[in-house]
Amino acid sequence: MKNLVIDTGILKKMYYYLVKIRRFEEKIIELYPQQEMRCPVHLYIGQEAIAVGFCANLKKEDYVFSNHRNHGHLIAKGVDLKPMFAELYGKITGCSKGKGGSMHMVFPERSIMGTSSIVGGGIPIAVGTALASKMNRDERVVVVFFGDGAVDEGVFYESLNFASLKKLPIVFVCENNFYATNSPQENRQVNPDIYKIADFFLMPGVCVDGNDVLEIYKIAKEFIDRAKHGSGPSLIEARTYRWKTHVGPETDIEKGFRDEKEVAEWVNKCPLKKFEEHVLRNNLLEKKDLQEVGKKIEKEVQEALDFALTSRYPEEEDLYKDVY
Amino acid sequence: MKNLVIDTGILKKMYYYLVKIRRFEEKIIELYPQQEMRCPVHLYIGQEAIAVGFCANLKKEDYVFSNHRNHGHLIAKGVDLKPMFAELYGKITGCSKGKGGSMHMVFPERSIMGTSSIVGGGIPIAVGTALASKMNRDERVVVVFFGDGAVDEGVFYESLNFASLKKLPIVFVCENNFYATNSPQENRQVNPDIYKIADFFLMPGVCVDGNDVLEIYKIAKEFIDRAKHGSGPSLIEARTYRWKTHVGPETDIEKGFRDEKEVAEWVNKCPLKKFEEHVLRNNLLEKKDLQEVGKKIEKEVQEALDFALTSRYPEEEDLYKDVY
Amino acid sequence: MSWDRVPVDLSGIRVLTQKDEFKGERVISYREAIREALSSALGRDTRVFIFGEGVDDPGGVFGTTLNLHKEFGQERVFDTPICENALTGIAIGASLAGLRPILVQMRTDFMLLSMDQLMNHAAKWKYMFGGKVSVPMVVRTIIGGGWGSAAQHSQPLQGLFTHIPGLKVVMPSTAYDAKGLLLSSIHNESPVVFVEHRWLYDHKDIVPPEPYFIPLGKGSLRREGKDLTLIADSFMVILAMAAARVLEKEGIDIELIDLRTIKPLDYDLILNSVKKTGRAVILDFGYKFCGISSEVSSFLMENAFEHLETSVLRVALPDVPTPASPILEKAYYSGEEQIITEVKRVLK
Amino acid sequence: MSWDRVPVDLSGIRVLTQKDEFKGERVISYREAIREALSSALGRDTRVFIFGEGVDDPGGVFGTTLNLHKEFGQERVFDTPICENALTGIAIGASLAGLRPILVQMRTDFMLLSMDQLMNHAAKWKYMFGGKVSVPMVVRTIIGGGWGSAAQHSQPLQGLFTHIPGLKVVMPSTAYDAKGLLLSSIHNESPVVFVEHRWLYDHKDIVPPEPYFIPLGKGSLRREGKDLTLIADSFMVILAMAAARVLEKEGIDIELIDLRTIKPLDYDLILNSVKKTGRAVILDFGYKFCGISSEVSSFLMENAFEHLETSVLRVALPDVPTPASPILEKAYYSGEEQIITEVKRVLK
Ligand SMILES: Cc1ncc(C[n+]2csc(CCOP(=O)(O)OP(=O)(O)O)c2C)c(N)n1
Ligand SMILES: Cc1ncc(C[n+]2csc(CCOP(=O)(O)OP(=O)(O)O)c2C)c(N)n1
Ligand SMILES: [Mg+2]
Ligand SMILES: [Mg+2]
Repeated sequence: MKNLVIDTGILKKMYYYLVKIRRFEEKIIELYPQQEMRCPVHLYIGQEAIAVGFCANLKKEDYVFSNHRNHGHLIAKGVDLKPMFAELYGKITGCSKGKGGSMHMVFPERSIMGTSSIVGGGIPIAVGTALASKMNRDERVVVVFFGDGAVDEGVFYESLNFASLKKLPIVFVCENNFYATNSPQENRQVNPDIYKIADFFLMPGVCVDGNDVLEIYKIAKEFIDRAKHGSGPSLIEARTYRWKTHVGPETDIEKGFRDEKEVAEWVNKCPLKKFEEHVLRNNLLEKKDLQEVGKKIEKEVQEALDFALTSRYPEEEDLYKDVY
Repeated sequence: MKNLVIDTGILKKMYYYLVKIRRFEEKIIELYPQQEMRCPVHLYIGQEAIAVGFCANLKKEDYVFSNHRNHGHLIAKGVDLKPMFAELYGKITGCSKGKGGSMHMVFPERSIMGTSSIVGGGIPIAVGTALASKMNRDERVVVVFFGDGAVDEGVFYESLNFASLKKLPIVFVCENNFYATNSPQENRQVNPDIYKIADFFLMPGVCVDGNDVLEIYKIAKEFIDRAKHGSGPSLIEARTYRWKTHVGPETDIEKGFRDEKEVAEWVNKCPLKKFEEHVLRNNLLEKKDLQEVGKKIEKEVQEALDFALTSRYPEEEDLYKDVY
Repeated sequence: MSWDRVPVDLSGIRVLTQKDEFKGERVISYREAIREALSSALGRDTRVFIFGEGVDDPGGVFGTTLNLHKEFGQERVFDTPICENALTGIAIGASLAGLRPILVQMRTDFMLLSMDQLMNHAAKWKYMFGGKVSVPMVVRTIIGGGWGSAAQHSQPLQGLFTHIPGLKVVMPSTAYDAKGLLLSSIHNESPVVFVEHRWLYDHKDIVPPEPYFIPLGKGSLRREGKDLTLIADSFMVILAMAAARVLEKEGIDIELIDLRTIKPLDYDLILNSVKKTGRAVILDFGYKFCGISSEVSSFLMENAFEHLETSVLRVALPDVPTPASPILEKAYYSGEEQIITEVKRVLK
Repeated sequence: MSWDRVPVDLSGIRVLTQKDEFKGERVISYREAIREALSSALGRDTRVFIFGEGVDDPGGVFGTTLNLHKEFGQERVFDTPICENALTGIAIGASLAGLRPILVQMRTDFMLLSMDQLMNHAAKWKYMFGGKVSVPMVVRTIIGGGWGSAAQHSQPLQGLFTHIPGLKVVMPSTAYDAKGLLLSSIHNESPVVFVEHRWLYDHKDIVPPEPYFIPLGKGSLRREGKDLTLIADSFMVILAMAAARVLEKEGIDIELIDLRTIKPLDYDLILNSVKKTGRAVILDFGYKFCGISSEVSSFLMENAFEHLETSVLRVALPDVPTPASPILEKAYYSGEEQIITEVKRVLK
């Protein structure tokens, strides 16, 4: 696996998504102070490699589940920016018709069946889709992303047990960014090595550099294939770092919540930079390729934003629709 | 530890409790068909060694928590049979004044602070008392007994994590009798070795023959001492077998719920028989000692029963008391 | 069909009042009716599956799932770990992927472990995503204590379920309804909590062998009368019918509404009846405080005040946990006498 | 003391109506009042401790626990894993061992994960054991959404808590009450769910620096009037007071009851007021269906029917999950206009 050669098309695609997530969220940071995106936003900046590395191995039919910090997973899974921006603005054209906001996005066309903002909440739901895949024998793999915080919750263990007991086609991806809101992992978990829990549930568990998209791509490939071929679930702990504050566009430095040095060290391990340096150094892609991607995305972001801004709001009577 | 010599006083005491539990429940089996104990009873027969081996290491002040199958734990912790029988008969002299029935018994004088019939429900509560012990620096150790069924529940993992994170003085004792009601362990758990979960939560975990009271006594001593000395929690899986049906005085054989051979094999490993054979063979106790215990208990059981039968019922207006 | 009217009778094993009308019809129990609905759904629709602790065991959840695993395979009827919250989430996920899960929770008390997935997730999933996805799933659960089941094994929690927008809550009182409402629940696009009552399992009723559907959200007029409306759910319907018989002898003519579905409520049926009788007593087999009886009463307060002759009263479980002792347990559960007392209070 | 009467004012930052009476008194915010109660309890009683996700973080739970860990030590004010069910059980255990735990749940929605320990255990523990043990613990929790918090981060679930026998539920609307009720909750022998409202944190009021105790189960008459009684809890009290001012100008004289504790309810206060005015509108910041407004309405139905001139109406949250979009969110929450409309409907 280590020596797997990733073809140029995939490299380009992954770079495209890395930058797309970054630019989308940078736009949020730029515009959020205007107070027109009136919902809490949990930014994924700094963690992009994980979503991208995994989703690059998935088909449209494969399910992805996520949590409150969901933008990256949706974009990497191929969701268009238009309904995402529109959702942030509370517009009727939003992917959830304005009812969900940032934390609750859906896009069935890409097998995103909805994201929960309850810590750990999406995990058993993801297992349920994996159960359906198995019952339907349709080879749709499930990837569920969650934070280190979700490992505090009992439902995480219940879900691992059930998935392994039934050998379901699911990959559990814990994005360990060492914090849940402002609580450091050591305030919450006696064992810092989350991936080790996989042992008990008799599934493979590995730890990976969450900022190295190529490494992630390879590991993801291995375990997604494994799931697809009926060998059951696995757990990947991807260690990474959130650059911004838990919620909102600021950083924790201005707020004095986190150590400046700690943040700086991780910013230096930027997953985009890491990728760019690697592909250029090894002549896998050219500078021009990268620049093109940047331009393309800039246009997409602007168009999506325009779409959102010119869309209309829901009507008051929509309040009562969609309950049942 | 293996070579620990258990003194005669303790051996006698343990035998006393082994027989006391057995006789108490045999009396229930005898009288239950009269339909005057009007509450569900979950009999502990076959599992006595576990309660006895652990509680023989505890002081009055040490807390014990239990579950729906609680008779053995209470008796081993020194609770008098009178309030227990009275509780089964729904009398006002019952340990819970008739409000709890078999599954919900309390005896603060022996640090039994109440038992829950929700699977796994008592575990975090036990952890809470252990937290108080630590905060109060009062060396009160906690032992919490639960079934293999509780390992299915997320709250079990939450509790292990918290106890280990805070290094609390608690011993988790899983009585693995291989069934939860009629569900065999393999229908519910991917890993049959429950004790192995301790690894992940960075605490010692061991498996012990749940029918060997001497073995249990020694292991219990080790881990209770450990807890008392501030070294934190541990998990003991004691493998045993329930002779009777999940609830009620019958067996699963007449009902056709379990394999007759399986039951017979385990009945043959009777914890009382095992103890008797051992102490007689090794001249640790004499036949006469054992017989005396038997007689004493017979008398106690009869007195307790008389007490219960002659006690009065609660008054109707008691229904509204004790809510707040 | 006239089951809609008066299929309830309490004389010994339940015999129908309008005997002649149903001559030659098949009579089965509430438990059998549920099993038949499940069997029919499994047989007709490959998307349906049933899971939960003990569904394949020799008891078969009071007989309601007995041997279904043999008939339809272990893959579609299976035992599970005891992890209520995950199981409920798994039902949601499976339904999002196009299946029709039926989760069985042997005692409603255990559902308190799954409130997060039920209330934060199942109830909100469709709304939160603007209707783009939905969660067609059924949680079958069983209320009704007795025999010292006590505080943690006797709770009727339907009041909680109805409080949360997005859930439908069904409470059948007869075998006929149990089958027809369960089939409708399974074929519904919303999450449904289907609340059965232990004390009804042996009750018998005419139940057609073929599948049929009783609409959710529609109550049933069980008895026509002019003096007072009893509005009841689940086992309380049985008590209400018994009380009505006794009262009839005293010249009091009771109208009886069986709510059938407690969320959404059949407001029209309630309103029309109370407009006619001007008097009502509400009977819920659930806690009184912030319960179904409160909701129906406050609905009448808001919408029928000018038609009411006097106060609407409530009969429900007292605001205390369930005790174990037989003496206390007896005092805890209302019988038909209490209904009769309240009816007379209203009529005085 | 006259805080009992009219400490609520909405003109800009809350200034008290009876200004002169309180000259020289100290005015602090609801958030500070809560912090002060906690600090006072920690200082006076070594059995008290506070725990929950984020209680020691730089935000300090909207400032209510700010730096308490520095003042009283990390052992008595500590951050926890995110495992609501276990934490609630741990609170029960600690209280059984003689401590006085205060568990903080930042959003009430998250409590749905802990319903088992709260409802199956804390609520029933004393009763189940015939009063031999009790569970003095407080769960502080925060309602009130806004800014697109949406369906899973905005739920007021007090209706659920009150449904279950054995829990007390407190909902302070002023800084003065927040302190006095929190201290009483901590020094109470029962499990108390203490429901704070985010939108009140900046509201100010006169708050004596010394500890004081407001009895649980007692409401407060915030305003005397003769035409109609508004019965409100939490933030609805603020809206009610604003509505009363507007209505006053139109010659409508409102009496306002602040429930303060919603379980147990202060039945006498409610009854006496409604007997006097003959009209009532109930305002609850919670779901309508089987909610507090239903309970109070059905109580009036049962006990005040003959004193009522007309229907009692309810203003509460609509029976739908909370939407995110600002347009829908605005439509979702009632303002004083809606209260005024309902009052006028009653008076018509
Ligand atoms: C059950 C529950 N408890 C608490 C919260 C509040 N909360 C929102 S996000 C969060 C931290 C989650 O941390 P983690 O899972 O590590 O994800 P991250 O934010 O670091 O990506 C918390 C505690 C919640 N949403 N759900
Ligand atoms: C939360 C919950 N779910 C289901 C039940 C029903 N129930 C009662 S005892 C039991 C089995 C428990 O098995 P185990 O923990 O192994 O204990 P054992 O009866 O074998 O001693 C079950 C499922 C319950 N009491 N609580
Ligand atoms: Mg994190
Ligand atoms: Mg077992």
